[in-house]
Amino acid sequence: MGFEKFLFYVFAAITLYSSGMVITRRNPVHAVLYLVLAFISSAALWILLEAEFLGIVLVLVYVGAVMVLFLFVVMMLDIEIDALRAGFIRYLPLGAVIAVVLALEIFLVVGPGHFGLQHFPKPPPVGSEFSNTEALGLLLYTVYVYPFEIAAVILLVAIIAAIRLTLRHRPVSKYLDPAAQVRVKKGPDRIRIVQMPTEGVAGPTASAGAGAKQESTE
Amino acid sequence: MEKVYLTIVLAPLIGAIIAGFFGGRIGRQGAHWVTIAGVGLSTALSFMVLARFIWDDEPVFNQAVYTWLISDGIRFEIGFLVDRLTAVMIATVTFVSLMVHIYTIGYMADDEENWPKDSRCGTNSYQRFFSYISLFTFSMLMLVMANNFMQLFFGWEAVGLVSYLLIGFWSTRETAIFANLKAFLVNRVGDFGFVLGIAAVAMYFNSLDYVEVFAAASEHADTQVALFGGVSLMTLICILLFIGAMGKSAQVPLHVWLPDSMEGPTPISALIHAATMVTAGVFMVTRMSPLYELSETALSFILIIGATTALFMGLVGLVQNDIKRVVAYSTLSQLGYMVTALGASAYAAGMFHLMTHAFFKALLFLAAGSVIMAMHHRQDIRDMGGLRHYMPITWITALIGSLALIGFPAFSGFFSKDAIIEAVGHSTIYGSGYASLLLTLGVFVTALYSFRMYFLVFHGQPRMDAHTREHLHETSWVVTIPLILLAIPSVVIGWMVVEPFLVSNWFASGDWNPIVVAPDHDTLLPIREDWHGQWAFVQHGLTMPPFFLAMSGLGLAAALWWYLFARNPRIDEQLQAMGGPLTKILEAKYGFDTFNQKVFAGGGRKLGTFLWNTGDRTLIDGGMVNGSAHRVAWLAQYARHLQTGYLYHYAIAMIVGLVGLLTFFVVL
Amino acid sequence: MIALSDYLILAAMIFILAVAGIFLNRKNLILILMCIELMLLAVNMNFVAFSHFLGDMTGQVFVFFILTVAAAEAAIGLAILVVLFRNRRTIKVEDLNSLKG
Amino acid sequence: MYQFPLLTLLIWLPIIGGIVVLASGDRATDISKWTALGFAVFTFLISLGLWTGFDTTSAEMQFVERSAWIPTFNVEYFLGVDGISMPLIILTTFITIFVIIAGWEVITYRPSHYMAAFLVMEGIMIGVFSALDAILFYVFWEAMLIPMFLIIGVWGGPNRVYATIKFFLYTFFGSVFMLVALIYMYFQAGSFSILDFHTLQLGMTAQILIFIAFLLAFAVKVPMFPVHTWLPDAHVEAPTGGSVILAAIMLKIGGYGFLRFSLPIAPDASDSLDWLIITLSLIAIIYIGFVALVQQDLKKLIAYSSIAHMGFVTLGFFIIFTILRDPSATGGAVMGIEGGMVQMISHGFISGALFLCVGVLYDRVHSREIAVYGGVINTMPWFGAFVVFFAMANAGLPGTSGFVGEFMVILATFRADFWWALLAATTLILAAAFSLWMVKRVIFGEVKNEKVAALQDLNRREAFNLGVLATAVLILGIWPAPLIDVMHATVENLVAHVSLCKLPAAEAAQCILAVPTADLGLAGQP
Repeated sequence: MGFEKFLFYVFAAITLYSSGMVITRRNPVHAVLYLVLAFISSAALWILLEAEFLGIVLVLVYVGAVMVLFLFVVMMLDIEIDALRAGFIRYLPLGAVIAVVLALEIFLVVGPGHFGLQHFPKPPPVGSEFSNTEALGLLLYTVYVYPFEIAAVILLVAIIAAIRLTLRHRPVSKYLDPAAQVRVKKGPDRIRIVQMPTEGVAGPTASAGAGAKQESTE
Repeated sequence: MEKVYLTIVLAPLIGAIIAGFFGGRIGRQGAHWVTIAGVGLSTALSFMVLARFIWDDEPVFNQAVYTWLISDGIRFEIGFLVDRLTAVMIATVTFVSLMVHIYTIGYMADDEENWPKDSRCGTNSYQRFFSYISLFTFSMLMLVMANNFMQLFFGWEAVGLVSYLLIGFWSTRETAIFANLKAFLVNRVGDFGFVLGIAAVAMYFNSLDYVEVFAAASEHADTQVALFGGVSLMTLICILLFIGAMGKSAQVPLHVWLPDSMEGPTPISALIHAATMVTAGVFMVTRMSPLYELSETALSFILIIGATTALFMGLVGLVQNDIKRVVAYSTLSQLGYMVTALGASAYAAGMFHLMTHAFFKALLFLAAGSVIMAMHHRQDIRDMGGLRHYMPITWITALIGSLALIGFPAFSGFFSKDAIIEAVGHSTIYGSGYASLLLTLGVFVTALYSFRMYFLVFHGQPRMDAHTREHLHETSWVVTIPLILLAIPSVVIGWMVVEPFLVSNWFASGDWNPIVVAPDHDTLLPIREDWHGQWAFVQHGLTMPPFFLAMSGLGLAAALWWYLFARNPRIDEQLQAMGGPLTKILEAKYGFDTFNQKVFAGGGRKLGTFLWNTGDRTLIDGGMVNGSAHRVAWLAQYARHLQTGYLYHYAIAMIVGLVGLLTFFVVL
Repeated sequence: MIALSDYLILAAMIFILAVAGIFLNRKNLILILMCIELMLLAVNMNFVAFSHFLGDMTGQVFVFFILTVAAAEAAIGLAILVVLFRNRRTIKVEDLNSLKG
Repeated sequence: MYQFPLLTLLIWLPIIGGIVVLASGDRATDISKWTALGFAVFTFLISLGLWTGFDTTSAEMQFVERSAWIPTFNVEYFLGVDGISMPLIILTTFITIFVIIAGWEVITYRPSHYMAAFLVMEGIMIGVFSALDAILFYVFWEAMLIPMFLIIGVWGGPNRVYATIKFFLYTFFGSVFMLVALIYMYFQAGSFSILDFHTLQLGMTAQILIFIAFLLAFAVKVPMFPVHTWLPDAHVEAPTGGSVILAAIMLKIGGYGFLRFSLPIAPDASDSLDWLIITLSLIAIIYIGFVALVQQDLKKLIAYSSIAHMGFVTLGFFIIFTILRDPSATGGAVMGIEGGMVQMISHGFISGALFLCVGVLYDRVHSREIAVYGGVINTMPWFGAFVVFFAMANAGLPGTSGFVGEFMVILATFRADFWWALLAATTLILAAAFSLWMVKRVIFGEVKNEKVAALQDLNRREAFNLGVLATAVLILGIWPAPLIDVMHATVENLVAHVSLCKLPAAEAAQCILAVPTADLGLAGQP
């Protein structure tokens, strides 16, 4: 058992264990943390597969950004954990059956019978001068430059969509609207002429008269 | 000559367009002058053409003006065939039309009174009327000058259109717009046959040109068509075409529209429903004589239909009290005479009667119109009487017209009618005996109803109310001049043309003979052989039964409605009471109207409602269209429970489906 | 030596765990989202493995795009979740049945 | 050889115009209306270029444009016109002008959107008539439903939702079968070119299935009995312009489809199933004639009359097989198809004009019930004159365009069978009956009520519309030769093509039509 094999089994075991924990923990915070673990160990496996760039990206972007976002949301929302966990046992049998059937079938296909070493021999390790990042970059910026651009647009759309979805104007918060300020025109926007009832000098007499009336009604 | 013929046709059309579209701008004067100028030009040129045919031996003109379209090797053209037959027709048509135009100035002078106050349509109705009659003249000329079946059909329908417009001219009258719809539809029934006839011609001759078809006619004399267990092609074509003629020339049973058409203003009754349009059928059959001669069955059919119309429609005329309807039934009866002549292959006699009838019947109608004008648009002859004192010119001209109508010796009608009766008597085809008998009896009936009307209107005591009587006076010169101008040919035209028409076969010019008669059908032959001039013909006529019948009819009419009526004004009603059921039948016009109204109009509407409700709404829409929608909705009632709205149900379903698919691919 | 099948089986097991997770945590939207992330991880694992064994970089490019899209998806998903929670005061899937037929 | 892409211009110019008008919005309705009218008129003027540049002696496709579109499936952007489609394109551009003008003042709700919808519609319909690639055709065919759906659904009457859905489902139902047939033929021919389909040899079973698939699509569009019931509903609910386009052009697309697809692709199936079409056509003529007679709603009446008239079109198209089968027949097939074509063009003018007439009344009184009217001519004499004229044209009066097609079809039908011709000719009576009875009740008579008494005669815009259409009807009736000349070569070629058996050699025994002498010597491509 070579060192590579040892590493594979260690990381594979960690990945499976943490995946299992993700789906069984009661506390979502724990689940997210286990998910992070699963991702990190997967990244290690990818590096084993000489996909260094993707492995690092997985850690940096996925774990660093997406999973943190998950964590952030989970912590931000006030979730009743117990209620969410209800019915866990009830559906266990069905889930188990489906999982077993699925597992059997997949193993039938992807087992060593079809994808063993005799079918797909291990490629020779690339030399240290080979840069996975460079090779990937060459491909991305030449052949896949349009999909790459589109992916960028998708991200932009996602950003805008996420902002738009979660944005809300709190009525209590005070803020300035520069657009509205720019649009101000002369006339009604700047000055408002308010009609006020004239307070005549004869006011006191009128009130006196009213007072007299009141008195008379009394 | 092409330019001349084009001018003849187009001058009335241009007049019609100007009067119709710019009526408001050119005013009444402008409208009647422009149309009269147009028709006058046509008349002058038509007479010039006729004169050249008579004296200068003008060659037959047969030429296309333009190609309408060419499809499948058949050329559809607009073109003119002008031979002597056509020349006679255009001269008659334009002359009568011109007279009617002039007469209309007087008749329609106060036309706005016929319209409700708020009608914007009535303001230019005068101009519109002139436009219509000019348009009619154009259409009729297109019909008679056609050199092919398609253009014939164009003219055929176009005169129908104008007739429709004119019958319904006073469109606020319910009766008028009922009558014009009826007229158009009944004519359409005829056209239905006509168009099939044209289709048959096109199929077997591959041409619609008269000359080509007639030239090839004899080749198809023995062609059989597998219909009704085998029928001769010629019989089929001829009968189909004749169905069109039955509609247009108002033969039984398609005659029902003509009496109703009297709802239109009187000038058009004279022009369209007496002198010209209704004779289009007669003209058409004459034109098609090369075809009709090849089918004895068709001739017999024509003979029987014509004779039936001639007598039985005349009988209905006896019980009518509306002055125009009496003349209308007389027209029907006379059309029957013409058609019978055609059936007996005496086409020349038919044309002869067509021509004389055009003059004297137009005259009678215009005289009737003159009376109606004087009577402030009251038309019941029972309310008239004694008018001869007030309207001498109308009286005299009406008398001339009536005498010509009953065939008084030496009047125009005498020659033509006598020739027909004699020709039918010589005919040997199936039904000729029946026809001969009916026509001879018809003479008596004609004299009886004509003079019944004449005596009731012009003689005896005036029976109108005092107000009307005070205003009775002779109508203006625009009315009387046409009367006089029409009265002259009504008297003399028979004398003038009997020889060329009947004896010397004047219609043939060069090697073109428009009226083809098979030797064994030549029923005019005895007249020709026996011809010793007009006097001899008249003298011969004086010894024949038709003359005695006419005179006895006249005498009986005089006795009943002149002599007895003066003493007993209720004689008319008593006579009709004596008639009993017979009068009932006549008054019901043999029940044709009731039958059509119930069976065709009512039945059609019922059938339509049934088809719409049961077919469209219940079966197709209810059953198939909305039905399937309802089935879907019903199914969805149950299917909708599948949509729980819970995300995890969908997710689970998805996964189960995924597993299923995977199983399918992996295991199987 | 580690065979391709080993990676594939590992990926399949992660995937199956994720599927099972959806069943078990069917009421918790956040966990469902996390399970989807796990599934994507499994898929990516396949891509990377095939890319390695076939010597074709395209697989990695694909993973790159999947990561991009998954990030976008996670962002929007979470945004929707936040809005949902703000409006309904719950993220219990049971309460979200406006689409019930 | 470079050729100016006239057809592309014709298709996309109105669509771009529609987008421009849509973008201009309703802030300045005058500008958007004039823009729309400008685009419509300009498109019409350009389409006249088709007429002047058309070689009437050739049966080939002209103004051809061909470039790859979806190379994977051999789908092309393939346009071209022949004598059958060219007149229909000009009819489309011509009628659209009047539709735009008719909506000028009447449409107050989002007028620019209304105009834009019609412009887009125009482009799509031109696309349908000029597409020679089956998928391109199908795309235009289905796209056509969208603007129409909106026109009826947005500017329609009270029951518009029912009508639009019925309209949409009906037409959609038919066209999916067509798509299946098109795809099947793609697998047989290896291309989506309609011209390749024409020369494709197909077995009898395949032909019959293809024929039925096309029949379902086109019969709905025409519409033929018994799939006609969407038309009256759609017409009643549609705004005036929608009705005009529907009757004048959309129905023609069904007829066009028969000529472009059914006849040349499946001549043997057409031959063996012609009795079905003829029966349905005759039912349409008579049954629908009676149904039209009893309609109480003006638009329904005209809609039913459209169905009856379109029966003549299909009759003319399918009567040819009986004539071709008869060895003694001396022609007539060409006349049947040409008659059907003329009938389509003429019906475009007449029905369009009649719907405009109804629109004129509806704009004033807001009712389409015949019973509401009576004596309209007393207050609207010019309008009355137009209605009488168009009703007469509808009844097939000689001298109007309505006569030409009917006459030719009856002539052709007579060659096939006397009894069919007899039944077809009943239209002379029925069409006159329902048209003129309507005229009698609506136009003539005494002024029926105050609404009628208050009517104002045509304004300049309406008078222009009806006047131009009346002129077109008259010109076509008095001199149809130019129209026939344009289509003559194409139709003759089509008949030559259709009269040959297309069955493969193994089934040649079943051929009723003449067997082609050379191997697949299918008389060129129509």
